[in-house]
Amino acid sequence: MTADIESRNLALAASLELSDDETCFVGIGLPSLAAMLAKRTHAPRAHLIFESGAIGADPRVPPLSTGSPCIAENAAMLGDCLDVFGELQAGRIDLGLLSAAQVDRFGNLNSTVIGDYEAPRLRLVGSGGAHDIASLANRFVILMPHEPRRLVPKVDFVTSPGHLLVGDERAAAGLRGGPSALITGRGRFSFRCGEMALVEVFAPFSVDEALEGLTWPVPVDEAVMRRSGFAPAAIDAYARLERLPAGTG
Amino acid sequence: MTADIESRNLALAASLELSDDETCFVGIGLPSLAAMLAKRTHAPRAHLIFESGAIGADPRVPPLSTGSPCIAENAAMLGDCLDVFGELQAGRIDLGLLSAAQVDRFGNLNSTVIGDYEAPRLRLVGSGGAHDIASLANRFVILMPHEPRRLVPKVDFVTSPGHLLVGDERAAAGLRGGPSALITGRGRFSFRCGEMALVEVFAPFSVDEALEGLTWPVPVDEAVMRRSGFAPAAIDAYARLERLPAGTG
Amino acid sequence: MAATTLAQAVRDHVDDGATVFVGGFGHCVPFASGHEIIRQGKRNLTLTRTGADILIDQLIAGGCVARLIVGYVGNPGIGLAHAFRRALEAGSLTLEEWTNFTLTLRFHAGRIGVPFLPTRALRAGDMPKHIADLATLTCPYTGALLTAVPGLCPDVALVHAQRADEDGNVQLWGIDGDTCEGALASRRIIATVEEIVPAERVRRSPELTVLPAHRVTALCVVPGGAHPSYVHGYYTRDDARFAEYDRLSRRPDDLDAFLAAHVHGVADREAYLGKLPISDLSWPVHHGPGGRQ
Amino acid sequence: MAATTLAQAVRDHVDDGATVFVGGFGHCVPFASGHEIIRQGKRNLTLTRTGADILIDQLIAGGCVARLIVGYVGNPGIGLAHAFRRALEAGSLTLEEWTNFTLTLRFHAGRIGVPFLPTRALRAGDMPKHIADLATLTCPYTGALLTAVPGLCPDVALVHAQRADEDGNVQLWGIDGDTCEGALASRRIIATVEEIVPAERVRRSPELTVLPAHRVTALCVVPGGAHPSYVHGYYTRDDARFAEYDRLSRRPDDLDAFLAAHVHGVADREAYLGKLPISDLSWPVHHGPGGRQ
Repeated sequence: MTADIESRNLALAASLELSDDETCFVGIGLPSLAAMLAKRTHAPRAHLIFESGAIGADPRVPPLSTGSPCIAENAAMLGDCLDVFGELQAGRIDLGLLSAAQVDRFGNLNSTVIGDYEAPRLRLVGSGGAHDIASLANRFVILMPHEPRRLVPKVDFVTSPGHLLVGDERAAAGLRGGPSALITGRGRFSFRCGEMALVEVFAPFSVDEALEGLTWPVPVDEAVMRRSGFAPAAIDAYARLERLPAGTG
Repeated sequence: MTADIESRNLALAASLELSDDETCFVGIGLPSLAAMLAKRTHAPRAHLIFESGAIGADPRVPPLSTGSPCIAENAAMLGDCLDVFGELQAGRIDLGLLSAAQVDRFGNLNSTVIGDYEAPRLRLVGSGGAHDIASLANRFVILMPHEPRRLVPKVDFVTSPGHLLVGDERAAAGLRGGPSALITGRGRFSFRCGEMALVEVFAPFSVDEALEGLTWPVPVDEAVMRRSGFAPAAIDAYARLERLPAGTG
Repeated sequence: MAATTLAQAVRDHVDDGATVFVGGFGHCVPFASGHEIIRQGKRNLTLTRTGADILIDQLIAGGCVARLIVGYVGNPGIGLAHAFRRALEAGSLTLEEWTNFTLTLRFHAGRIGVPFLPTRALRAGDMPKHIADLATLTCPYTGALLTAVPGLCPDVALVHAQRADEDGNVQLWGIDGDTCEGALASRRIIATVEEIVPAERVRRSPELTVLPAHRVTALCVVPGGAHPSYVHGYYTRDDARFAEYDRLSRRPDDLDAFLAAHVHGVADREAYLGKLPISDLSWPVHHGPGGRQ
Repeated sequence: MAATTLAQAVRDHVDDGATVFVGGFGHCVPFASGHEIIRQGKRNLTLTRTGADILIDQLIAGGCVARLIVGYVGNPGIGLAHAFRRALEAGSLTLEEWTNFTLTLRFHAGRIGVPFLPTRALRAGDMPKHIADLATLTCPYTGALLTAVPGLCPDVALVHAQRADEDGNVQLWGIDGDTCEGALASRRIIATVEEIVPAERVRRSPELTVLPAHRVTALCVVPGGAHPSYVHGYYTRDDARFAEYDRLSRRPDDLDAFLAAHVHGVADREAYLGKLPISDLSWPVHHGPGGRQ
């Protein structure tokens, strides 16, 4: 039950990060769900872009892969990887939505390896397009369930650069944007001087619950907002989407 | 009458430069006519490629532009400039067919300017794709009517590099191929140490006629060949093509 | 994105002094947009495209152009571009001259967001000498000496295409040339189309979409907007007009008379088409379905 | 070019030790070609593509692979690639790891014939540190610091597509991903297709052609050749097989049994399809025309 509420909070809160008419580079899983929710509620004219080359996508069901039939069938344009990553590199993607196995306090993402790169404890899938989105989107938002072992002071491997370390390391590397928010099922974090800080909690969770299990002192905004809920239409849209089986539909 | 014979000789002889199954980057005018003749005679499986992005083209009538309807309508593939120039740069074009306003003894082509570049006596159309084809095709063949004022010791402007000057200047610039032959309505010239030399004359023309009006001592092959004519089927194909109005058809 | 009139789009998005990419590689040349620019008296434009044909010549004759960045200027298959030639010989036009490939690469760099791209072209002959500050570099992996061409992002692109949906997803098929590369390198795009079709139709054939809605700044329905060039599947090339232009553009007076009659003397494309001889009105002629079936 | 059997094409064009580009970005994954490679016991291959899914995992389990050049290896939307993970944890597989964009650029460089391309990616984080000899360079025009990615030209590409004509012009629509870029960068291409259609039909829709005949080394008609992935317009994705693979590939014994039954235990794709449960034989289902009409 708590897990259900957290999943819903996460999807609905993340969907609000995408504004209407924006271009959004979307990953699979939580990012797809959030982007599809946004299209179905407050951002019907958002342009969803998948790394497989689909532009103006509007999948009927949550896709299992960026190359899935549901992404192709309703897209406004089918280009290729170079087309969409080219848009990204040219600075024409407003928002990237990303998830990962691990995120750290600076918004760096790890989807490569748990343990040492050369002697992995658990080898993961690797970057895919995540490194590129994190480096080149005008901003990106991190979607992460509230699982403390995945929210760490320092990731084992920086696959996708967040704010790197506090300071201007990101700008020095010529990178744009960086993470603008991290959303969990319990709250929203923004980044101040590159470090995540709690700025909003989602009912029924308290500030303490939003930080539960995190192993470093996470700053909390003085005026932390308390969101009592989400728009009924958005909740309905979530319920409809959530009932659908992910996949080809 | 002599002009008609020269035109026919030029088209038929140039068509023989293209072998079956080869890839050929084709310019407008004489090059198109020669390539279309080759497809209709000894090289039906040659792959004609135009800079507009048409691949495996098989125009019904001589095109006025590389973007003409007759080039699009019967093509096997319509890509874009980058696709076809990419093939060229990657070394996958066997033969380029080129014409120009002026050619010199080293096979350098001028389609830019008569007179000085900064103070033109006559400003011409410019390179288009000619420079690229001359630089990057595995070999190219020059088609040029026997007009002595256009066959000169040194062109006013090297738009499209031939053998540049005698020596290895071309290889030093990292260029492939270079001109393998120059065809006029009277004869065929090959290049020895980068300099054109007469190797074949076409009936009814003599060696002297093939060199008539040229203002430098053009080497003549000891065993210069004398072509008495062309295959009757090729002559028929030329007659059929030549009757068609160039254009959209 | 709401469709607008071409007059409004040109007023809003083509500023004096702008760098304008002119789409159309023989096919889908945006004559209606170009004529609207002449009519509105835009000045000091830099025009760019690889192979420039008589629309560019008309814009020069119309007094709109200060500078060209091109690979070719002519009347394809017919001869020279006379207004271009005169302007250049008179010194009233600045020319920055590339090859069709290397200029395509400049657009490609702009489109994919890098400040330069390497190439094996422009390594020899007289062309590299006449491009100011052309850089060479050494491949860090192979040691090969290459030419670096700088990215080019025009301020605005003019594109004509078959159709779009109301959201602004533009579909073009047939010859592309450098049209999409140049348009997608540009900051804004003015797209004119033969017709608007329902979004479902676009989404049934997404492989024909070449300009996605988020890149299209203004969408205008202008049937016949590419005449005397052609629109694959809609109407064919009016070759006779290109031949006629070769004759009339040889004398500045005749060319001025042509512009007075067919550009300044008409309010818009509909009026332009109304003045053509009946024999030229061979459109619309749909060439049949093609496609995947 | 004469069509051949897939067995013959793999025998002739996939050498032990070769670098093999595996096409199919979720869509049109060349499972039939990959299984034929396993069946023929090819060894020491380097496999490359951006997002690698369970076909790559099966080739690793089949003992064919010494090295990967990839951007991602997993079972999309489901989880990890278990044979890959085990091989890597055991140190029996060499991994050269890029991002999906930068690996696409490596293919792009190969396709357009330059030894490197510049990019703004791979500038920060831990990935650049683990790519041996990755070069950086300074833009000669802007002074921007960029990463240079080296061109990659695989020895042979495996591509599955909807259709081709007998000349070998291959048409593919739907999701492309890096398929065409990787194939066109490769020295040879083995294309499997659902069907051969007359040349006139290809030439009526030339904008659907992605591999021109002069680039296709071997053409094989293999209906169902992409199962359990899908072919847009022909049959849909068999999601259940991907979920099942996640379970069976967790234990090496189960995975060996799967390969014994569905790869080594069948002569060809027809036999493979014959062993599937009836419910999976939802192909061919043509999705209707689409196209320009």
